[in-house]
Amino acid sequence: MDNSLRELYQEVILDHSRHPRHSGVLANATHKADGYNPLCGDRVTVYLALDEAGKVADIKFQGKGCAISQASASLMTDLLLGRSKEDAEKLMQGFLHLVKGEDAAGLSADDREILDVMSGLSEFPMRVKCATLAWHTFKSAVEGGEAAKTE
Amino acid sequence: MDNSLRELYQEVILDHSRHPRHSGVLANATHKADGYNPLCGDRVTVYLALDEAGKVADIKFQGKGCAISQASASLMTDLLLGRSKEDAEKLMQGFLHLVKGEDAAGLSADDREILDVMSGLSEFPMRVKCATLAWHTFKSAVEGGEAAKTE
Amino acid sequence: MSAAPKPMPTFDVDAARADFDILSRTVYGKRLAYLDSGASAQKPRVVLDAMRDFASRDYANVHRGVHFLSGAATDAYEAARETVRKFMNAASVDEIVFTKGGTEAINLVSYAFLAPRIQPGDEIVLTVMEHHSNIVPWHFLRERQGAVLRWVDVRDDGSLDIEAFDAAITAKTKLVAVTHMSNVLGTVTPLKEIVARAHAKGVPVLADGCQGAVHEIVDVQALDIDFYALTGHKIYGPTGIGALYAKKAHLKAMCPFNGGGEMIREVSQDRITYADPPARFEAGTPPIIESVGLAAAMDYLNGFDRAAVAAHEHDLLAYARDAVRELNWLRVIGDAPGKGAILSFEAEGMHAHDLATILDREGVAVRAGHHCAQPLMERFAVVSTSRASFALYNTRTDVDQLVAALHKARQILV
Amino acid sequence: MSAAPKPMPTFDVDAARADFDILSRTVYGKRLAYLDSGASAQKPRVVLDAMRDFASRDYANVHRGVHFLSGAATDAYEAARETVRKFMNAASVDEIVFTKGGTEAINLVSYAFLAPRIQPGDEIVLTVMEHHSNIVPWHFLRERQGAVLRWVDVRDDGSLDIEAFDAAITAKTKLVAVTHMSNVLGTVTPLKEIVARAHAKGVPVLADGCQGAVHEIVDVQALDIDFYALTGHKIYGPTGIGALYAKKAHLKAMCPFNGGGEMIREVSQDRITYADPPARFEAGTPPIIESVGLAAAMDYLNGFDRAAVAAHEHDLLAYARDAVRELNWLRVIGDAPGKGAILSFEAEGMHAHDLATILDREGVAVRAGHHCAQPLMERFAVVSTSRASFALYNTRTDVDQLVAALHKARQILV
Ligand SMILES: Cc1ncc(COP(=O)(O)O)c(C=O)c1O
Ligand SMILES: Cc1ncc(COP(=O)(O)O)c(C=O)c1O
Repeated sequence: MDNSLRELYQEVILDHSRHPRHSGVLANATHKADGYNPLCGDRVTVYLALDEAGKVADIKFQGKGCAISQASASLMTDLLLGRSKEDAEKLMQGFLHLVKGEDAAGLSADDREILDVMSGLSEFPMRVKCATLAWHTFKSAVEGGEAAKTE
Repeated sequence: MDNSLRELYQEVILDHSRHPRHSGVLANATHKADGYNPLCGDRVTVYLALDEAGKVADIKFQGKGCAISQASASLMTDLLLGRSKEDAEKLMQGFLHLVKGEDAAGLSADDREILDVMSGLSEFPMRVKCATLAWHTFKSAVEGGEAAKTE
Repeated sequence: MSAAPKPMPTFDVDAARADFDILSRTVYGKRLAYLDSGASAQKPRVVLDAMRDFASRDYANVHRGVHFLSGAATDAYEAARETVRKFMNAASVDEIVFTKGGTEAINLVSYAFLAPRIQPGDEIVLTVMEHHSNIVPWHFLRERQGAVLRWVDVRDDGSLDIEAFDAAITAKTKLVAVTHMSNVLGTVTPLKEIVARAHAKGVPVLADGCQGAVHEIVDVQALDIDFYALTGHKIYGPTGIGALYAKKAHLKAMCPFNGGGEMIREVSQDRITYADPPARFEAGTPPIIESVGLAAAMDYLNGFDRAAVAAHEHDLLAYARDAVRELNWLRVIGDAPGKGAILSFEAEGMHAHDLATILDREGVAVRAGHHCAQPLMERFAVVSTSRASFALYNTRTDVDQLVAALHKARQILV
Repeated sequence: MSAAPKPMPTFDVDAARADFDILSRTVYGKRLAYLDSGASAQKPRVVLDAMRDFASRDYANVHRGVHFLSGAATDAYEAARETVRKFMNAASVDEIVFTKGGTEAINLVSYAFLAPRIQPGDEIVLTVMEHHSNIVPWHFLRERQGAVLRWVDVRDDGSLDIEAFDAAITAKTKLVAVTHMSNVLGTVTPLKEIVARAHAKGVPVLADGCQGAVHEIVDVQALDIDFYALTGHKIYGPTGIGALYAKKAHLKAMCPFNGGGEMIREVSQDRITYADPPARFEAGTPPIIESVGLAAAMDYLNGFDRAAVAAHEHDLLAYARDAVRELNWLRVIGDAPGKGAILSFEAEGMHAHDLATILDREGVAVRAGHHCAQPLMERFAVVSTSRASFALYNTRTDVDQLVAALHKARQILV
């Protein structure tokens, strides 16, 4: 069996996709955005509660999609909870570099360790968009909620 | 020099094209049609006076075009004068066969001898339409005058 | 002397496979099982050779030249038109319009035939299994001119209910637009019957033959159909070319679509007249080299006993259908009687994209997604499916490889 | 250490000729002097190789697949888009739309940009030297929507009078549509100046670059131009492909043109939304193999010192111009300063078609006719002209052969 496949679909990923953290609707959301990948039909909605300081006080997502997109959304919500907007932006940039196999030096050691489960994606360029959908949607939620997509 | 060229542009043809017979407008025309070759912009107008018996009592043409199209129109008017519609139709079919290098057995020996100057065209398939424009225009004049063209 | 018995139609798939260089390549070190011909077919060497030879020996622009190469190119282009005419058994080459593909062929009908005839409330009948290329042009007429789309459902097995279809055709119907073969379900529609029903009500019929022309024999005269669209790249030919068959009377009545060289009769500053069909609809330099490739592809396909090729493809489908029948975690979508060699399915606990990724690493190329047929996805309440589509060069080995890979995917994902 | 002096730009035409197999063929036993590249250019071996290699190794449909070949094909297709972007120096690949050719690129602007913005009486400014492809789409808007065409004349030498041009642009003008280089006169228009004048009045500019892109350096950002159309087959690439550059803001505001797969976002039975540019304008399977060929052609051309190629072509033109200057029975049409390598002429007592037929038998391929520029023929009061057009692979020998053949034609015809 192909090692890069084993790495892509490692247990942590499958667990996140089967049992997503922070899944559901956020009643008191201050921000919200819908994401859509027209190539495969995958959807995700990201709900955010930003506090006055611009910190992610709460976050949830709802979506339908492949294991990669679901796991990525789940991991993302885990990581973003409690972060400032600026921190989140940096995290996102680091993540985008990571999944494309580029230099993700911007990530802290802790974040890097957590996100490392997704680094196998760099071997699967055609699936990168599955992983970034939730992040792009988070970003457009923060920026005011235009529909996000990855094509 | 290429023999087939010499044959195509033989003296009779050039003479017809430089000094076309029956050129001009026919005041008492009973039939008339315009012909146009959109590929090169050549034009010809054929004027006919058909008598009660359906015979070509008079014929003239006016046009602008290449040596082949002018010579062909000139030759045609020469030949058609005095013919019945049916004869003219047969002559035309024979001519169309001849210039395509097909069997022109339908032509009388006399007609064949006259038209033979155009048989060199069969070596120049891209120019056949130049030669047939006047004939097609004659035909549409007889048939009531829709604009003819060869494309 | 007694006549020899007529030999059974035979088709030598191994010999055919040898015509396609790409089939002997590997991906990730694995044998390639190319099961994505429904998206686009591979091209045999004769097609690539024909294009290359033509381009390096006889090429020039067509039509307006009197020089040798221009004549050679024009002859080749018009010979290709004759090949397409024969392929569809059209009455005349003047009924064949070359287009850039199947999508453009349908848009041509929409812009040049239907749009000028549509009043608000006029209806267009289509089925829920149409490809977007046979949906979006009609949505345009809805958005822009108030046309109404009348959608005919399919049965749960993917087959078309001709009575329901018939009922959808009313006095308001201006066009029936229907696929010859569904690119997802494989369903082959009863075109002849559809045309008869529609014509009985005075309604013209367009068939989207992008899949149908590859697998079925097309005879536009026997069908008495008004419009038939096909595409080069699915029929073992090049990209960048397709063809529309249309009845001469329709073409003559149609307004131009794209404007440019070759499609005019005369242009001045304040006046314009248009050329006769098919030139009227072929503005600009046409896909000349591609026409040569398309003709070579049709010749290649017709060089086989078409019935034997069809039998081969149906055998593959049956073999694959049987193989997956025992997988109780796999649901096949589309089981219409007489369907063509396309197998779409959903696998429990496996998203189509994850599945396709894993199959890919096993050398198996399938398509995953909505297959440009979103209304059909809605009809079957799925977001996407996986699709294996078979061509003349596929074998049971391809199917075995697919099934083995499906098992591996399940191991990994479920 | 002193720097080596920068070498003079050089261009080895014999080496270039060897890249084109067709140039070494004969016609009627004569050496081929191909002087019809203005109609369509020949294709170097690298272009044909690139297409064939791609088709026999990496081919599949693009975009919607996750399997290996689909990824390889998508990469190739998008890399070609990047090559075109670089070729025109566009700011973003999202501003490059692949079309079936130059004609379709202009029609796309007409249907998707201008048509929805045209009210009766609105004006479109164009020149009398436009190719039908940059005339007929605007005639459509006249016929269908009451637009008014404002024709700008050229001077007797074929050059554009920028002041007259400027004067034609009014408050009613909705678009300026102008050729970058005339396919009959060879005139190169001052695009930058035109754009400046038009923009000063708030009017967007479309350049027909079908000829210009072959012979001039195109920098859409430096020009600040709104739309630039080019075609593959004239730039040493395949038929069946062209490209439109358009500013992102325009593309975003444009409605779709052809409808089908790839250009939608979501389709249901009663609703449709469209994809972002450039996908919105690329309905259906695009010319995938052709995109690879076009990129190879642009790489081929840019592999030379473009200034040296231009100098070579201008030298040929000057050489030919001098050679015919002494023929008092020959009238050249188009002598604008800085013109490109196209020589159109009328010969006394010789109709262009008769002349072309005789030249052809001498191995000389020229075009005869109205060159899809009937308003220009009217302007110069001719029915047709003969046209010799030069490409990078032409030589003085080609010109000598042309001149010798002209003399022979005169012997025969006059
Ligand atoms: C100036 C000009 N514009 C437009 C065109 C049309 O381009 P295409 O042949 O790609 O349709 C041509 C060539 O035919 C041309 O020379
Ligand atoms: C049924 C059907 N119709 C239309 C099309 C579109 O044809 P093309 O890809 O030539 O634009 C396709 C394939 O993509 C198809 O499968």
